[in-house]
Amino acid sequence: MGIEKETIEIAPGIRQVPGTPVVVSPIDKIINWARAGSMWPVTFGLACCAIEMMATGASHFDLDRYGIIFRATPRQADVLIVAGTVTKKMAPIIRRVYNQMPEPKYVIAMGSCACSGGIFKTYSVAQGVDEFLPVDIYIPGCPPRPEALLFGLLNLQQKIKSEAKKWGFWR
Amino acid sequence: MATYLEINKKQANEEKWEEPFYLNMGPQHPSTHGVLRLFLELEGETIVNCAPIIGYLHRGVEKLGETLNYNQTIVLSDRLDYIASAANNTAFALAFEKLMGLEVPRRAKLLRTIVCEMARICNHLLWLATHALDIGAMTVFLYCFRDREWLLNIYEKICGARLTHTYVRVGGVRQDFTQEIIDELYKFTEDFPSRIYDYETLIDVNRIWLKRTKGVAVVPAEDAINLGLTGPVLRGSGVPYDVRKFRPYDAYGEVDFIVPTGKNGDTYDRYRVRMEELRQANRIIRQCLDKLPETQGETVVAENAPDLLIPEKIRKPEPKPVPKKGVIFKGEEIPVVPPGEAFASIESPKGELAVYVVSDGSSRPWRLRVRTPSFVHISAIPYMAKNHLIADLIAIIGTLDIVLGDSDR
Amino acid sequence: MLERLIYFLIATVILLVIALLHVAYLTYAERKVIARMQQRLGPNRVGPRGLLQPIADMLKLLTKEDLVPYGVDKPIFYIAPFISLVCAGTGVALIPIWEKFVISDINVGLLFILALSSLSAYGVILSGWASNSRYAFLGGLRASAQVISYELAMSLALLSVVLMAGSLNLKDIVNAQINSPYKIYLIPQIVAFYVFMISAIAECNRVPFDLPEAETELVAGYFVEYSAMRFAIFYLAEYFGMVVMSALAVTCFLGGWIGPFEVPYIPFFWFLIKLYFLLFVYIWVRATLPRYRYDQLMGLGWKVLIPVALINLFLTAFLKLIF
Amino acid sequence: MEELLNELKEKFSSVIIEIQEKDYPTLICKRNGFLDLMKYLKDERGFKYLIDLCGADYLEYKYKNFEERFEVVYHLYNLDNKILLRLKVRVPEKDCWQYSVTPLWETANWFERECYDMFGINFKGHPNLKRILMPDDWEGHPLRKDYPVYLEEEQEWKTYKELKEKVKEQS
Repeated sequence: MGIEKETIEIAPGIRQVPGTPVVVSPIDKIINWARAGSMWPVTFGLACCAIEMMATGASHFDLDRYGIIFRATPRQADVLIVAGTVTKKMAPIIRRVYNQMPEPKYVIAMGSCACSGGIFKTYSVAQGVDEFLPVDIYIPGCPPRPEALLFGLLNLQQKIKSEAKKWGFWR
Repeated sequence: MATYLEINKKQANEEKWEEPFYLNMGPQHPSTHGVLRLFLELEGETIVNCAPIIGYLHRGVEKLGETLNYNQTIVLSDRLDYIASAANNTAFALAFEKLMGLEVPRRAKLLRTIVCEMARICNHLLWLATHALDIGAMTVFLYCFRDREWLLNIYEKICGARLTHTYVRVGGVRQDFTQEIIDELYKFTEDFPSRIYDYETLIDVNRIWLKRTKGVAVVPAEDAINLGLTGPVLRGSGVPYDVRKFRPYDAYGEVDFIVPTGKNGDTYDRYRVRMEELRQANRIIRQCLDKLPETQGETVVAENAPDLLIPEKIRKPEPKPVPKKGVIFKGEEIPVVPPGEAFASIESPKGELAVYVVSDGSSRPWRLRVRTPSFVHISAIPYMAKNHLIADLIAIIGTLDIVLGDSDR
Repeated sequence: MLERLIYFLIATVILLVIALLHVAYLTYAERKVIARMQQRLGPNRVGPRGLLQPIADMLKLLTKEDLVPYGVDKPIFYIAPFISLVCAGTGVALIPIWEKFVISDINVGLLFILALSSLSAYGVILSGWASNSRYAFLGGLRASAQVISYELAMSLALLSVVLMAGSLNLKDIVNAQINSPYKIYLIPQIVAFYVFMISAIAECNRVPFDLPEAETELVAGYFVEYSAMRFAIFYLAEYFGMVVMSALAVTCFLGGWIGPFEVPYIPFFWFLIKLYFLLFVYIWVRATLPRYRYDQLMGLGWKVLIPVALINLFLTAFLKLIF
Repeated sequence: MEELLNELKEKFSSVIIEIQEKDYPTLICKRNGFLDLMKYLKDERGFKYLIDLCGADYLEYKYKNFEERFEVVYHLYNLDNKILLRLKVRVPEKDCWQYSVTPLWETANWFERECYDMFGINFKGHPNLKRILMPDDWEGHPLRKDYPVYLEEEQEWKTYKELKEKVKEQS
């Protein structure tokens, strides 16, 4: 939208059209803050990492504090946490769930099986989810501890907060 | 789509022209406990036919096991039934020890029994959590996880990992219990019965829970044996078959506990059997803890157990991986495992977990076959789900306590 | 004429703002209370002690992509959420918050609210039908059967209140309660209160009866295919329904705005206290009870609630004849 | 225990090749006449519980004293007097079939489907013999000894290959 050309930077993240009271871009901050504040992952537990994801959702490491509710349908979710071993038979289905999610969507590959196939270098295991999905956050560990998952989610929040111009009418 | 169905097409050409309503409870569904896919043929809400489709988590563990030596295969066993991984390790270790003819010291047997019973409590707590959540009671899920966290902390003190323990090795266990772990376990066993009472007050007398579980998916004893069901599912139908009593292994011979059985094999009886098993597991842990001081000074590993080899660089397996005699790290010959076969089965929290291993003298198993309970329980879903409602199907999946890593291997 | 119109406009704007804020913070209250019941902390990271959580949710849902899946018949798909929101929301205009402040004091107030709640079934059924997914279709089927059968039980329970109060106008009902010997209708009509509360929970598809959108069975029931703002409208409609139903219970059974002593500045203080207590009961029920099965739900509705409400109706009529 | 084995030996002498005494009594049987032995064991001798049914591939096994390649291993258990029995049937590679015991034990249905899926031994009389663990259009039987552990790029399963290409040009 060529916004940088006509505006000048008056404060980090706040731009102003010179000579006019028009101030731009705090709206990115507000929307990013809203998006980071309520991330709704779709329950996609494949294997052992799903048990650690459930443990993170339970009362000791509570995910609800960050406004994270597990939604069952991909239509209302914006984060896809791939937790567990991704087999080749499952790959097309994961891709379809990813396609069903509305646009500002993010993918977290949880566990070394989802990051790189882990210890299962066999005929039926896809070596990592990033072979067919754009992944935002990789969480190593087999299975990663609940704190590791929380750390991954916080990193995703930082990543969302640093985005710009990711709103407006989707083409 | 319909090619997946094993139902016959008789119904299509009858004069009932309306075509059945197919519903695909697909691999991604909040209550199929992982990646089980159920292809349902519905008549309104009642299920006429159900075809479970598995294999979405098939990682080829048996093929991988043939390229790893005996101690490394036990690491694989954690990922099979990842909720009670200590039980899997014992199954593998028992089979390999029978193959090698090792004599496990008594202290290692006691430690193994404690770890197995802790795995049983962990498994039944998670079963109760997800079963109640599927039927709608949200709060039970959180209470069960609260106690499970306590057990996982104890596991972390024992072997450093929360879920994939690999605490058992061929010939015994990896480390001994420190005094701190024993005290923590004592505290747990004192406090746990009152926690079981919490769950029962929450759902046991709840009329809706009774309505949702009584008379659902009744399996008579004859059919249960014919279907190959084992563990709490079989005992719910009244058959007192428990591998710990019929073929005792580890320290189960010297520990006394009762095997709870149900009467009419419906979901409520299986629920009662598992709640009773929670108490029995607690009792077993207590008795084993009392027996530990007798075997104070013993080593925890058999003498000629294969030591934890530093895995030599596994060459890229040539197209025909004929396993050669394994040469170990420092060049001298490792103790050759006598060629032959062995079959060992344990009572894992879900049912009977059996391992059949064939060895050809090298340091790698020639054929590793794992008979897992969840595989058989899923094959029983069509029998149990006939003309039940969808809501009952969710209760059936819950009561069978299936884990897809277990069934797909 | 003009200043009455302006009065109405201002009053509706105030009421709408209060109602929307109530509904938004009801979602926050529900998550906090259920979290506390489950020994965990509810949302406390978004604003100070998590107070900005509903605003964050609403803003996020506003800016998400509005996905209309393929094969959906568009007109019904677009209208359905608005039907259920409008039907759930307009009930607020009839509730007398205190003597002077009631927006539309029509003398068939109670009948109008009953008509609205049966209309709200259309929103659910149409969305189930329109969104071209088998789960939504099943959710829509279940919702239609459930709402119709619990509609009967609710109206019969309210009839016994109307019989006692002698008029359908909500304000008259509250006044009748004020000068009735037991002060509130809860005491003579305890049975009708229970029947009404159970069927009100079923009306808004709340937990023991939340079969149309059973999380674990039908993935998300009738709003499976709805994303972003449309889903938020359904979400609002459900909570609006809860507020309206408990407000109705307060006016009919717990005596509207009257309370033991007069609070000087806030005349509707007692109304809100009773309202919050009933909302707490909704949330409390959601945290503990498991879900009914489909046929048991129907059985309870037809075999238990309606006969009990009928017997109560005959009893009140009979007693009214004697005294 | 002994009287059971002797009685089996003279009753089914044509079927049983030899009886070995490993950790459990092992009967090595021929293929034809095998079903009657199984029916006898199930009905008269009370072996009502089939623990396990699995295949094994003995290609170039050093200590092999038979020339067939595959072997189907049955483990039966008598619940009343607690006896465990192992039966083995040798299956040559050329006509690679075996009688199905699904009519006797329901649980054999899925065991045999898995054995077919992994080894390619098809079972006559099985109601619905199809692949169970691998996707239906998968070529080759993974647990055979001449099947590689890890599939290189060109032996890839074609549906998975198409998915990767589709994703490449989409992104």
